[in-house]
Amino acid sequence: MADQLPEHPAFLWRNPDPKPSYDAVIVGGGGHGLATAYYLAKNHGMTNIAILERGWLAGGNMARNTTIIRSNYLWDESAAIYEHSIRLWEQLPEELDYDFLFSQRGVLNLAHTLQDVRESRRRVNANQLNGVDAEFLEPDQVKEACPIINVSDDIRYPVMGATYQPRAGIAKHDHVAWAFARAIDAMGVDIIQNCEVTGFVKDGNRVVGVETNRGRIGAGKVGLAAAGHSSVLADQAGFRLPIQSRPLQALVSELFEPVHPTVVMSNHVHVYVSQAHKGELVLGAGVDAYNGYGQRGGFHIIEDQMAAAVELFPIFSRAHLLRTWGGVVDTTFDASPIISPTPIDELYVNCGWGTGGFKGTPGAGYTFAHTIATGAPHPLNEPFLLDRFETGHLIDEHGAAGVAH
Amino acid sequence: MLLIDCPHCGPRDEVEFHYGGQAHVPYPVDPYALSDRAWAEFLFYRDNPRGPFAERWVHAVGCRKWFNAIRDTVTYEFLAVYPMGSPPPNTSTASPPAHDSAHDSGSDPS
Amino acid sequence: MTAHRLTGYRVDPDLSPGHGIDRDAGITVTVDGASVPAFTGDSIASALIASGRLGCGPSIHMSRPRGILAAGVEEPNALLRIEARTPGAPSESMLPATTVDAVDGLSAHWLQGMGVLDPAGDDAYYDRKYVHTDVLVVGAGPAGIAAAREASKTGARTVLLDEQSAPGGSLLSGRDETIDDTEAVAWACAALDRLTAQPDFTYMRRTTAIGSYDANYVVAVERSAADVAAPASAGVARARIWHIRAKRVVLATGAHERPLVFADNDRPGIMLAGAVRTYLNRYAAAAGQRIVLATTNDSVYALLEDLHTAGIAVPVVVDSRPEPSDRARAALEATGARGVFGAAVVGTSANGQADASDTGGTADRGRVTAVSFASVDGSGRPAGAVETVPADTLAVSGGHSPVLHLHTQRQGRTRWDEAFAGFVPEAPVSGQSVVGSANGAVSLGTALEQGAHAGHAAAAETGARGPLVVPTASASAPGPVHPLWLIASPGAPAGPHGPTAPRAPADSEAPTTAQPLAGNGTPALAPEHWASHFVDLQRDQTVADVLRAVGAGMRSVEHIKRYTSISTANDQGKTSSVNAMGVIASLLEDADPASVGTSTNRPPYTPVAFAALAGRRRGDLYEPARVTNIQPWHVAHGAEFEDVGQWKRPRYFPRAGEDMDAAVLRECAAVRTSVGFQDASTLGKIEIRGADAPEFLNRIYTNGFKKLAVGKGRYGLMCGADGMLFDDGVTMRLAEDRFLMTTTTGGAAGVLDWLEEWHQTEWPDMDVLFTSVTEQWNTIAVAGPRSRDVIATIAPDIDVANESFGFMEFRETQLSNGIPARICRISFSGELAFEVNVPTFYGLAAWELVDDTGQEFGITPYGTETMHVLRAEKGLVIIGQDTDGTVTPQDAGMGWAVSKLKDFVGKRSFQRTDTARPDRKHFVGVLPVDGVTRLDEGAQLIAAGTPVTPEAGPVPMIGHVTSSYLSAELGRPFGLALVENGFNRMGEIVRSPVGGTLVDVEITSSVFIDPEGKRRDG
Amino acid sequence: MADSHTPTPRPEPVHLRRSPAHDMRAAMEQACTAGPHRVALREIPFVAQLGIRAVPGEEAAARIERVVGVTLPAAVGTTSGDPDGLHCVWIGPDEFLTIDVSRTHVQGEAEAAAAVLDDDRPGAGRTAGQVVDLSGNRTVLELTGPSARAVLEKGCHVDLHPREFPVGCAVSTLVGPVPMIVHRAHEETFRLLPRSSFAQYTVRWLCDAMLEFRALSA
Ligand SMILES: Cc1cc2nc3c(=O)[nH]c(=O)nc-3n(C[C@H](O)[C@H](O)[C@H](O)COP(=O)(O)OP(=O)(O)OC[C@H]3O[C@@H](n4cnc5c(N)ncnc54)[C@H](O)[C@@H]3O)c2cc1C
Ligand SMILES: NC(=O)c1ccc[n+]([C@@H]2O[C@H](COP(=O)([O-])OP(=O)(O)OC[C@H]3O[C@@H](n4cnc5c(N)ncnc54)[C@H](O)[C@@H]3O)[C@@H](O)[C@H]2O)c1
Ligand SMILES: Cc1cc2nc3c(=O)[nH]c(=O)nc-3n(C[C@H](O)[C@H](O)[C@H](O)COP(=O)(O)O)c2cc1C
Ligand SMILES: [Zn+2]
Repeated sequence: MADQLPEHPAFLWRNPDPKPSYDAVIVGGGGHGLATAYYLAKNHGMTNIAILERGWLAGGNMARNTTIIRSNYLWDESAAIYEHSIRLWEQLPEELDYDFLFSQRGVLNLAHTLQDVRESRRRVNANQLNGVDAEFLEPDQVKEACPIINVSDDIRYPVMGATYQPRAGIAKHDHVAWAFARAIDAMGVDIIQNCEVTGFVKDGNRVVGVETNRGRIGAGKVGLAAAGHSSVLADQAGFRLPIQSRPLQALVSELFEPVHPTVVMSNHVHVYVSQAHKGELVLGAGVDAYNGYGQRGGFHIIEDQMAAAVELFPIFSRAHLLRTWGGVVDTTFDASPIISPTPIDELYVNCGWGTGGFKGTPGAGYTFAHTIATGAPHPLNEPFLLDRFETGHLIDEHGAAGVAH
Repeated sequence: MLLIDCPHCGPRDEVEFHYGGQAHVPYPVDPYALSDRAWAEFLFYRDNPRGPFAERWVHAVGCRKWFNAIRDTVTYEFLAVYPMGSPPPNTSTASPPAHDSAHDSGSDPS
Repeated sequence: MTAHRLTGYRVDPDLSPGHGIDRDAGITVTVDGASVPAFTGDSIASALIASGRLGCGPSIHMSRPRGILAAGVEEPNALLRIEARTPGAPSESMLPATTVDAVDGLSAHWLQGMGVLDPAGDDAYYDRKYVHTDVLVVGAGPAGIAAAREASKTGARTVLLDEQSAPGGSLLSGRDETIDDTEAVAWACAALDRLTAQPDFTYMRRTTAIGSYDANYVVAVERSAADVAAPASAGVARARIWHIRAKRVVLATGAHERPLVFADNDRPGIMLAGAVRTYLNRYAAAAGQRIVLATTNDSVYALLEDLHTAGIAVPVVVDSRPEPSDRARAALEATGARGVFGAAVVGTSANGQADASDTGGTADRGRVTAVSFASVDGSGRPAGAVETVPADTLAVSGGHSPVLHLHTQRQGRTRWDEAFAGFVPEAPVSGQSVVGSANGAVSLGTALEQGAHAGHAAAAETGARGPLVVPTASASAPGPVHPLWLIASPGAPAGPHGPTAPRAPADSEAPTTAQPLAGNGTPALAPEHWASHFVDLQRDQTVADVLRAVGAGMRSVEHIKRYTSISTANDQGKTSSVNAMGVIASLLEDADPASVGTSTNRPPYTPVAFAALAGRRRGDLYEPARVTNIQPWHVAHGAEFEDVGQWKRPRYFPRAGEDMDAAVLRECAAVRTSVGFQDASTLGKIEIRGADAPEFLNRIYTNGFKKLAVGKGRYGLMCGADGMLFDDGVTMRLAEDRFLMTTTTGGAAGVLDWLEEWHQTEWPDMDVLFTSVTEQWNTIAVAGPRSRDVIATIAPDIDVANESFGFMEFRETQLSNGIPARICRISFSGELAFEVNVPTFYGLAAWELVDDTGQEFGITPYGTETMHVLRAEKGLVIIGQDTDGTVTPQDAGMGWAVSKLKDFVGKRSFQRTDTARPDRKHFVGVLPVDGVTRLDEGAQLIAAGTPVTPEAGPVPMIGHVTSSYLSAELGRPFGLALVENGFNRMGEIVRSPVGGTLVDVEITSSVFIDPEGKRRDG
Repeated sequence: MADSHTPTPRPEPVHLRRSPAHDMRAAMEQACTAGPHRVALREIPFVAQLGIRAVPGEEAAARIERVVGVTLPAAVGTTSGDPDGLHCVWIGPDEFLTIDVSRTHVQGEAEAAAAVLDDDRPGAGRTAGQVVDLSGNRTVLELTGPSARAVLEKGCHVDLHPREFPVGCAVSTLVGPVPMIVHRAHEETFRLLPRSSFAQYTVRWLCDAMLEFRALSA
């Protein structure tokens, strides 16, 4: 018999009609939009605000991600913001009074080549100095942390070690969104669904409102948190963003009794997997090659991933692919996000989180709220402004070019 | 698995191609005449429309030739394929407008 | 085992056709330890039903007794774990008993909604196949067969696939239908026989189309007949994934029946009416002996007739429609059964718990013993007296849902068809058609007609033509459908309908109390009255759960799905998602089903084993390992290998008793003091020709190539447009207009692509051409002070003296044994060194020649690790190890290779503020001051005096160690690093945390040996 | 002076040659099956191959055609020449591969052919284009028998139906994960030309794919 997940609160949020205007409007009701509204209300006292969501709340990437939360990023700037985010994750269940199943079960990032090992050690060493819990595990320690991994060296790309972050883990994505939604609804924030922003109202170079399919809504400030759709909105507002929207797929199996105690990621063979709370295996695939807003990708990507999964986890052989889906991720050149003012006054943007922004949800909301409320970046998002593309100070989280010799 | 009509080889499966991003972004005639901002535009800023998009592909395991295509980024349908160096053809009448949603499920219509 | 009053039984041949079973082939399967007789052709489910055991594992959360509900892939309850059939093979969980063929000796266990993963690896053989067809028909029911027949006879290549083990689809469930005056199943078989005789026709049974992708790309899974029977011989695939590219697709996928939502609607013995009919006619398995039918439509009347023929009692037919249809009236008359109209089942009674001695398991536990029904008002609320009749089975039909998964996966739209009470295609996807039940066709005649037309048209659209013949069947006009979304229990204080109906709170109001549905003064709906009205059997979710979700403020079906988990189980809501929609529509006033919609269908249509999808990409075949022609020698000489891109490269050649350090120190010493040789064949090689080749190289490399003399080579650097280093290598000028470029091993493909991209997209008018010749040549590096001696011997025709054969020059020659060769003087170690390039066929022979010749100098084979140490001692960068995509040539100390005179790709980027900073991270040497500690590659560096305590927070880092080795030459460990402002920190002592301690490290030049470069010339 | 000493060329030591799939010969032999589902695999080693870059119709192409002795095929999928002797495969609009399976490569032949592009006879002069020795760059594997197509269909995305891929057809595509040229030389004969470093893997992959027909024949 399977345990049921904790019951949800009996009430989550109202479904109000939009008011004629708000002090601030957040475009996009994904995790980032919700968290931004939460911290605007909580930290900056702004409650006359609305979240405008074109579909159903948190139905974008928030509904589609593999929910991995970690902060073991290489560069100082990234480690700082992601670690801040983890610290917020750690206090949010209590703060929001909602058990969204944040499970700090640890994340392993596998190394399969000598170059992987070098990069892993570099990252672990940097993490430790940055106050991020991290260690490098040898293959036998990997086996201990996750007994179902095949660490034998007779596979094409044997496991040569892994980085391990014990405080990393997963959370139940929908519940996270609903936890924020319930909290902001209670603070008076209007959550307006089926409300698509289709244009911006400007007074000179200053944004003063948005056009939507439910009419014009005035706004003192506007924050874009539309993830994969940010470019479309930026276009409407009259500026460009250095992002490309790509399909990213994920999949689940049916429910199984627990076998997988942690989270395993392998960039080299493109697979990341955890066993979610109900018992399904949740796996993420590689990004499809082309720009796409279709929330779907090619099946060959899934097949590649299945091959990698079965090599690494022979126990998954007779698990069944139950459902595949795709999201629209906003990728940047340096695989780092953008949390920034824009060329238009009082219009701010949070985007570019690409394949990894779920973990950043509270951190993004926290810093974006600061940026919107004060008009200036928080020190944590100072490095993540649009100007880095001009100065060349990119924060390249791709890892090394993968070339050797 | 997209079916991509290579102008030289005809329709082949997506796995034979590499994607090249936005088409018609020439190397600046005089990079040194550009401001840092304008150079950043060349390096990092690309259009990212929802709908028809002029983009480049290369038939990597086939004829190794680059070409341009117009593809709808919502339906993934190719509206035109044309050689490198040619201006984009007018596709607005070539095919029906992209429709959005899987069905009326109230889900995110994309 | 105590004797059960077994309700189900195998029906005699004269009472049931049993199309699907071979009564002469008796076999036995075991379920939960009990042996169950079966016939070949049975599913596990049909064998169980025929044995009176339709109980299965209890429900996932509430542990309620459950039984088999359906007869196909839509089964939500009866999940099995199948034991391995061969020793060491894994068992397999989560298979619906309705989809597993009975195979002699097979043993299975019921699951409670959750599987168990078997750690045994799966060595079965899986396969993949890529095919193309003119017309693909999915579903071999009457509509699909008619389509395939019309398509195939035009000569069009036609593929017909069906998940079932036999053709006929729904025909297999019937008994009296005829097509073209032939018994329908016989018609189907005969049609298939004729079709399979055609040259370009393929019929695949046990093959499920799981996904439909762009441009009519359909992915299907074929399960071999031996699937669960396993012990297949090598090469016989247990499953094969078909990738089918079709010009036209015809979807003839039929429809799934929906259950009804009433109190305790999940009890064993409550089954889909269509399934009861399938068991009866296809498998000659009677589900029970007294079967009540409950329906909203005409489909149960065929079952009524068949049950009557089989001698099975039907106490009553409960029909939601106020009036009998013609079909109903006729069937009731013919069978003499009682029909109650305008009525619905409102509850059931059940057996008590099974007694403890019941080792046979769950056969009858909780099974229906009686059915209660009452007349209902217009919206389904019980309005009259409740009547109860004894029965062991309740066959329900809540209507049909066309199987449109493949249609909606391609963004095909659907619309709600009131008359049919189901979602049907609004229009087919371009290049496709949808026919038969999948298209809302109710009668066999219509299904055949739609199928035939679609098959004919599909072929015609591919250019193949033939006469159109539409098979005929008696067509009866369909009666109306009267859907019931939820049926209140009699005596419940309030139903969700009628004057006292509760409603969801108004959109803008928050509830004032915890009771979700207490808005607006209406009496609270007591969810407990709805807690056994199951919507999703597999997820144990009831109307009460939907009520909670709606009460919480959820409106979208996608939210309610996620709040309740309805339709997220194995069956993906095949029987529940439309019912959920109906329930939601009923709870949200004014909502019509169409606007509520259902949640999104996603591939796969039915679950597929991971191993099947991995296919042959396992072990050795997982990904190519590229090897050079010299590989056999490396293996024979005990090399340890390293993966570099897809290549396998020898990393070092340990001798007996040596670990890597010992082997590498020995190899390094050999090169520094005598001579060593390495297989460098994996380096990318690109032959370049064209009048504009020099200019082209000038634009691609940071340094100049125009003035390079014929016969000479030059080391070059390439940057991305962002100014960051991305590859390097030596390019030789073979003639005025011919160059041979070498690239890094991992970068070869990328560099060729890079050259082609710039040429084709930016400078198409330049006369320059590129051809990869990586594998045309084997390259043997011969390095060390005695290398000249070796070369002199193996290449007797050239003068190897320093004055006549200068550094970075090359010679074409023949080796002493006649092998043609191009020999270059190139050094990646600082030592005198040569590279011997020979055509691939001669790689091994040339290698052996070098080996033999070098014996007198103790020539030593060395691998990549030694090569790394040697170049590091010389301060030479390895792109990708010492650089990470953020390093410019200037940062790497190679400003000398950056031309001031010409433009090149990336140059403009150096002017950006951050890139132009003088204090960027620079490439320097690092020496642990103690002279013995080897730093970690990847160790971070901090300035002296920086506190490293948790209290002080993040520790500012000034750089990191990129390479670190023991040096035989230096007699100590050393390293290379990227350090902030490193060029201006020479001699500074910084610190590196190593394993909990801080090690003092001196910043030095990156060149550790022979800074004057004297060794290069020997 | 050593430089002025012009050595007499030694004969090419063909006995020292070793083909990329040399070590896989036994595996290939074992994988062959007889009977109605017959399929066989072998390597044709040391085949002469020239990489050609020229645009048909232009001067370079004309010169190359003259010196190599085969016309460049005009369109995708096509080959020219004799499938069992010298033939030429279309790779791209200006890229071709000539293959002569009737003989083995002779050192220097490519260089000799390439010289036509640098013709220094009066009035000739240099033309654009390229001729490169690729005899070792790819190897030639030959898959024959009634089941050959079915073996390839386990990994080849291109339509191999005789109507779409008739005798004489050749394309550059993927088989499994390996890029290669697939050439239908005869009804039941496919030649596969992977890069040499992929030869071992390709043979392993094909042998594994052939297992099915062994099982069927058994
Ligand atoms: C398959 C997959 C796996 C992933 N795995 C991980 C992981 O393991 N860990 C991790 O950290 N991250 C992961 N991510 C990334 C993560 O999901 C995203 O970075 C993150 O969800 C983005 O922020 P968001 O939640 O606000 O975006 P979204 O949820 O996409 O929110 C944006 C919202 O804006 C709305 N919107 C768009 N346009 C408009 C408009 N015009 N008007 C109004 N509203 C609009 C959209 O409908 C959407 O709801 C994954 C992503 C995918 C797709
Ligand atoms: N009210 C109704 O809609 C209703 C109810 C019951 C029966 N019928 C009868 O059903 C018949 C309709 O015939 P039909 O041919 O349209 O449907 P069908 O149900 O006879 O055949 C559909 C076939 O497609 C197969 N299939 C479905 N999805 C598949 C997939 N993804 N991959 C492989 N196979 C798949 C099914 O297993 C089945 O064999 C008519 O005789 C009609 O009278 C209609
Ligand atoms: C972490 C996670 C776990 C999931 N688990 C399941 C599951 O057990 N069953 C299921 O059907 N879908 C599961 N899904 C997938 C959703 O049903 C759905 O496909 C996804 O939210 C994308 O939405 P869409 O398919 O409606 O576009 C899961 C999704 C995520 C992100
Ligand atoms: Zn092509």
